[in-house]
Amino acid sequence: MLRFLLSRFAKGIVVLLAIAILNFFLIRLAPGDPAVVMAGEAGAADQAFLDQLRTRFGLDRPLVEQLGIYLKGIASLDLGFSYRQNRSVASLIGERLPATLLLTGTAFAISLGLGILFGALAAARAGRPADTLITLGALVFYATPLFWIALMSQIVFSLKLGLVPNVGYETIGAGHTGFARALDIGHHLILPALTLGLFFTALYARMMRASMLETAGADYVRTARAKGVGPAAVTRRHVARNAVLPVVTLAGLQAGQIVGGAVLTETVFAWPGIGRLMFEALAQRDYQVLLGVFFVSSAMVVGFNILTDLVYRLVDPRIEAGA
Amino acid sequence: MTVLRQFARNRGALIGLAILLAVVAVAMVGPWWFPQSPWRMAGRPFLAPGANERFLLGTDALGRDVAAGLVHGARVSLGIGLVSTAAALLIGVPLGALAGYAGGIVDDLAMRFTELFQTIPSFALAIVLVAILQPSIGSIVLAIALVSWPPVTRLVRGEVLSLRSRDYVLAARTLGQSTTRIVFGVVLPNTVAPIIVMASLMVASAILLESALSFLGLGDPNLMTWGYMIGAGRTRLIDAWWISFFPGLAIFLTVLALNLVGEGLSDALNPRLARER
Amino acid sequence: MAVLEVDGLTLALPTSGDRASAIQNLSLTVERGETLCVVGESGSGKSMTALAVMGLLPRTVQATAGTIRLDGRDLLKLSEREMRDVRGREVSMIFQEPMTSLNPVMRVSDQIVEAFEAHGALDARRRRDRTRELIAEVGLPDPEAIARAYPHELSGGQRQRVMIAMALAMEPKLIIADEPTTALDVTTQAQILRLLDGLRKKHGTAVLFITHDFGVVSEIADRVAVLQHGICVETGRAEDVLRRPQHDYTKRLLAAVPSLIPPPPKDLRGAARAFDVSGLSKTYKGRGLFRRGREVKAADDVSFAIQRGETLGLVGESGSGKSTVGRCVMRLIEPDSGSIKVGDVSIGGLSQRQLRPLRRRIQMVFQDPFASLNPRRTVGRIIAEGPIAQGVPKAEAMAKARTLLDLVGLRAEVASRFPHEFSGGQRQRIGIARALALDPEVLVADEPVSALDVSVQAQILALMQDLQKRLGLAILFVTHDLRVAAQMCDRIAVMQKGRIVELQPTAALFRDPQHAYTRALLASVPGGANVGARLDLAGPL
Amino acid sequence: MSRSWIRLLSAATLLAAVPLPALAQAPKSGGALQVVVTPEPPMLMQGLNQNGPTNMIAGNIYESLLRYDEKLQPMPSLAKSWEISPDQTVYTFRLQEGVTWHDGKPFTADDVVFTLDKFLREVHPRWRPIVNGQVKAIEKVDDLTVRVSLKQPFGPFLLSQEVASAPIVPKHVYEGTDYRANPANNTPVGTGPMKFGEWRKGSFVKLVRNESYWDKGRPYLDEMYFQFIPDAAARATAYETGRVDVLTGGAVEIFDVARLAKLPNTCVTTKGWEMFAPHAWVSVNLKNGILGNKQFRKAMMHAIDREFGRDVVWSGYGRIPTGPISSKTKFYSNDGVPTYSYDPKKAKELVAASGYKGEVIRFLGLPYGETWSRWAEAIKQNFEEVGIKMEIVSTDVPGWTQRTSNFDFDLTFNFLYQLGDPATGVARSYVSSNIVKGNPFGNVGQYSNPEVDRLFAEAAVAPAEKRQELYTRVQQILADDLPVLWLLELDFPTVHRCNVKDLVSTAVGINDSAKNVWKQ
Repeated sequence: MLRFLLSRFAKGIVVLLAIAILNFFLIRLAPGDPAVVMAGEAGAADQAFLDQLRTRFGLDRPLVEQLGIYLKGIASLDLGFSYRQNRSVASLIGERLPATLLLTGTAFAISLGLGILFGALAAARAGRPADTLITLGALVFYATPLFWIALMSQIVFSLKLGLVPNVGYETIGAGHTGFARALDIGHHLILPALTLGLFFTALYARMMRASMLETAGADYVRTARAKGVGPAAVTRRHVARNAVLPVVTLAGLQAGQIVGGAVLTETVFAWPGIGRLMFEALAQRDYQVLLGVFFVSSAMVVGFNILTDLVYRLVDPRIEAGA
Repeated sequence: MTVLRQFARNRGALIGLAILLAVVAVAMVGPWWFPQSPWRMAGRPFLAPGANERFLLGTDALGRDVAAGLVHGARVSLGIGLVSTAAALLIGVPLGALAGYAGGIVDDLAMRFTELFQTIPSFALAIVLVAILQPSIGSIVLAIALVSWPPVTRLVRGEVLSLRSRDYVLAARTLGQSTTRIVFGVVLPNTVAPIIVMASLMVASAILLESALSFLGLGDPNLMTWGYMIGAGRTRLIDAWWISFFPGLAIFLTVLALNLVGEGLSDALNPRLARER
Repeated sequence: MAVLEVDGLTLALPTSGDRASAIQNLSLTVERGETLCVVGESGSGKSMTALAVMGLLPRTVQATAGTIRLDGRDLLKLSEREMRDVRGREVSMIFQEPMTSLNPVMRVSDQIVEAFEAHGALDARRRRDRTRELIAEVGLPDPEAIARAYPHELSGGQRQRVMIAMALAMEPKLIIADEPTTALDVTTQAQILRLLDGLRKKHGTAVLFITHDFGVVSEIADRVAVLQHGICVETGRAEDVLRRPQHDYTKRLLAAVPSLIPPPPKDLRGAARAFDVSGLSKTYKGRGLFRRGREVKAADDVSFAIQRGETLGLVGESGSGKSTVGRCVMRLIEPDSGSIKVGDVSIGGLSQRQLRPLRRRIQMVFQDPFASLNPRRTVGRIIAEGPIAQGVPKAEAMAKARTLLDLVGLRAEVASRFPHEFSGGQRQRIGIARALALDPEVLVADEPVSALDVSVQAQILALMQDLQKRLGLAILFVTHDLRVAAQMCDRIAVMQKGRIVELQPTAALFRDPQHAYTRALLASVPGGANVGARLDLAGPL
Repeated sequence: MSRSWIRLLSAATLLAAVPLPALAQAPKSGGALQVVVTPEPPMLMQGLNQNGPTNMIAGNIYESLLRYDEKLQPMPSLAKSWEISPDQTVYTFRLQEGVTWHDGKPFTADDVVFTLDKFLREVHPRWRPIVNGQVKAIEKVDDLTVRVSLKQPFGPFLLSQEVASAPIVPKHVYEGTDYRANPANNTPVGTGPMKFGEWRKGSFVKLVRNESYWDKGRPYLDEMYFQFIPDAAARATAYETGRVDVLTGGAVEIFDVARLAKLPNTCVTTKGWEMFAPHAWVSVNLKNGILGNKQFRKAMMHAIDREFGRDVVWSGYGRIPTGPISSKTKFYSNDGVPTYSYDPKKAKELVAASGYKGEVIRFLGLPYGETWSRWAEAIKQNFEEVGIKMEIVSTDVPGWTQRTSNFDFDLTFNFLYQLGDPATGVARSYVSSNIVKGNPFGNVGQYSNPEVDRLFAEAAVAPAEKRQELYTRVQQILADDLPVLWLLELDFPTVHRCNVKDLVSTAVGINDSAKNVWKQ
């Protein structure tokens, strides 16, 4: 197990290094001189002012050198410095990261949990109304744009029904602390987490259903039935446990999509996470922040992947250490 | 052929096909149906559907005909979906074939490269790419293609990997056929079925992705697309729901149809699953 | 009184199928302590019979007539819930594929315990103990470790033993075994058959044994029922059916089982050496960025030579390396070392590009006729592909393809059809025609008949003999089946763990095996000399 | 007129003690105000950053010497009173007594001198040209008196002491440090009515009441929250669901304002932008082919339906300008200024006469929200109808900034603050000395007319009474030359609950401190 984790982490670090280099060059392709952007923000600019900015932020050095500085920084967990925000990128991300982790983590858990549940339910009732309902529902959410769901749910559940807050992370100025605050945050979390999770719930439900139906035809399922095992136990112990494996694999692959979808969700729901930070940084061409968020979200995906690998190992004994 | 018969037996797939054909038909005849530019400010702003028989689906914030936008948007949305899928296939298929057939270190490198792209949050990458290259139809297609090829590579690689050791491929080798001929003449034609299935789903997700980019204001400003219409109308959802409702419905139906067709194809082409039904 | 009594059973197939019923008017009985073998080729309906008794028929297959009585109770009349109680408790079943019949994510002990649980038998502690006892009873070493293991940690034979332990758990009256040894190596098969037979005697269980192999029948059957296309053509005591078959079909089947007694050797004096392999080695290494895998020596210093017109058999169990050798000499797998010479041309050291024009001299016939033909090409094109690749004009190559179809016993007009329109035997003929299209000197046949039914198998073997005689081919015949080897080969090389442990003329090998492993193999062949006929391989097709 | 203006200025010292505006009701203390600003500002140190959002928040923390009423007349702030020498070159400011910084240190003339002479001279792009070009000396007279001597009379000087243009910063915190790297930038220290409380990134900034504020009895509010909601539609719904009290100008798309205005207890005001007087136009790159042709520019001007732009795109807010100077800004005149009506027919004739051959004109979109996108689309249609081919190029803020400041565009939207006086807010867009790459708010269209250059230069330093004449002449010339296509004097309506009182009481509105604001 330790060897597995070590090898997984080693692999993750290589991937992250490659991503760091890739991102760096990708973003430098952009038109827009950071100094000019910065000056534009200030309202007006002259040459002296621009030069001052360039010297200050090392923007006049060769690109390779900037990359060197960047990578050296990453190695020491220094993600750079945002000249626009006048803060270290690590601290900017640090204060936004918990919100994103909460949102994506919840969405991930909801989608996987509900997806597997609904998928299994549909497969167990294959061809009956419950199946039709779930399958149709999954298809609908699968085919509806995420942002559309976000807007609709804001209007329906927040504006019309007043059930949940429409935007934000917590009630500002309410002065909640401790448990009351957690409850308040949870209340705010419902809509964005569900919105972000719905597409993936649909995806996993469809996958789970298909996987269950396929597994139901497996030889070992016939073996279990030949033993006289009842249908519920067959479904639970033999079909579901095996059918869940490809869903877990898919979930690992989809982790990146969830993190990406967070950009949209966080923007619509004013969720103070790194997805929004990224969008804002992009609009200001704040390279350092952009690179930082990109890097951290990729690291999150690597983390999610390691997590799903771990889950997979727990469910499937066939995976050998290091395999 | 049995595939067609199998497909025809699937009710969902037929419904999907019907919707898809309708959308394609609308996209084809669009310019004759609505010869005027969809950008033309043809009427009073914010006319509700039915309020004026000239504007069946109402008008938007500038008095543009929503129906005209919808019809012209079908062309663009489908076009972007198709072209970007084709572009993704152009990257994914050769790379997957190379990785699967060559194996060894080439496979390793290709798959690490693919994993790299799968690790980067794809929507974020698409945003960055479009923003970097400036929103235009070219950059949008490129961005969608660049974030959607990895699954193709994985699929093709897997198929090729299993086909590579298939006896008829070995047989082709024993006959002295060249590697290129084997890959393109023997291996790849046998991966066409799963690729078609995946492609139909990719067109669907490309349409979704384009609409999400447009929604964030990263669409081509000179092209009327469904995503643009939703984005432009969303601030008026409450009092002028029709502006973004109809394009939303159009996206939903098209994506749904593509999914149904893709599933139907997948079932029809995969006899083992088809028998389960 | 019979434990199982099947009377007038008819199983209807869905209307879209090519025949109306899987089983028609079938009647069988199995007495206590008796083994009834149901024999038939693929499609005979023998597995459907087993599933009908278990009440596990696919939803599309319906019993439309007859009764299945277990101890007098008609199983067809039971509700699903009642039937569930019967399954495992009164009848249990062992399946063909040990690799896939156990749940991969459950421990062995949990899967056996489940059999008790399903019927509410015993308390938790007793279940656990009983599980260990059962594991010991089916002859598995270290029951404690096996109980804790997951299926993938066990070999095929061990898994089949676990399946048997599971089937025995509730001490049922009837055990149904559906081709339980088909997927196993011959030595393992012998052990499992002995185990099953011993347990039957010990517990007095009735056994319904489904098989296609008359060798197996002669080993364990008390009585035999022969099925053809869903109809039982003959039943009777095993001895009677094997020795004095009444029905034509039974006779034909039995005549197609190759004998272990080889035919008289051919005269190959003066024949030129066509194929020469020496010092061939291949080691598989696990590969990965962060791990080092185990090493497996699949071929270890393998040397042999074949003359024109001669067949050399390469015999061994799975994992012995025989297929690796077959593919190495074709250069489909790159050997680590060794020389390969066709005639006097060495093809071992050439690059793949240099090898291409020489490939016409050595061709291959593959095992699975369903997988070896490109489904997207017409058979004419498939056969002509080789000559076209070697530079023959297309029209000429297609004309030759039609001639070859005629040569392998198919009509030339079928050239424009696609592979899926042909039966397994016909496809194998097409595969042979493809190999011959390049006029090779050496033919490597990798288990060319093991996927075929016994009657078809005989025809293909006869075809190969005939072609060899006509064309003077040197054949490397890779097989796991000693019966086939005995009839086909002039000399046999026995492989174990990548090495040739014995290489002898066929007659000598069967008469006087030198190596202990060869002796063990020969002793394991089910039915031994009791069944099998000298195939009339020289006769007309 | 100019003479009376000077008299008014002096009279302001007398008015200083009278609170403005006259109150109908007695203000009530207490409560928290929830305000939406967008986007989230990069920092709150107003001296270093003058983003709109920065100003809206930090305008409560920092103060400047003066404030301005809706007619741009100066009012006391940190300066209790001021005197102007008869030759209009020496300004003497007397400071409020008993003012302390938020960290408890006393505020003195040293802080003012440090700020204007050192700090802002180094970092403030708007103050720097004034202090380097016009100011001779800034001296402390005594602890509560500061004297600024100018090189020559400079009319706009008195308007330059607005809080975003010249916020007074604490000398004891910044002297001798690297201003931009000073850790105190994250916890701004000012003299204003509200103190910095907390900044939860991505969510809100919280300001708390400054208990020891020098203007006794003020502020009335206990707390202010500035919320950051990135999506315009979500900002509107946040108001509708009661999460926020105030939507600052630009926080919701203009076409949402009309809808929100109908909600109960909702007031809308367009006041509070008199100082900035945002003036929107289409910048024209005169160096790019046909765009250098005056006839063609006139064709474009006649082709654009500016009424449609105001009534549909801007929901009826704003006023159609006649020329470079906003009607809210000093020295506005339409006397003898040519006008341009929406006239496609005439536009077509002008297009034909200009020699336009159908080349595609690229229009660089302004990435400031939906309204601007709609406007570009509408103009594209206007052009299409008279046969001008136009293609919209969309971009993000940095892209727009770079392209505009490098003159890499054919047409683009721009809107500039006029800052109360043509010398500071208008001339910069038209004088040839401001054709400098690197500044999107300079003369990016590269218009060059020696006559215009001369008139602007003279007007800036001319005695107050001579200026109107010079500026009227400038407006006549420019309106004929059409270096840019003026579209609209923008209004940024502020939406707020009606029980939030006295929200806008100066010429910079929400950008100024909320010291007078109270909740009913």
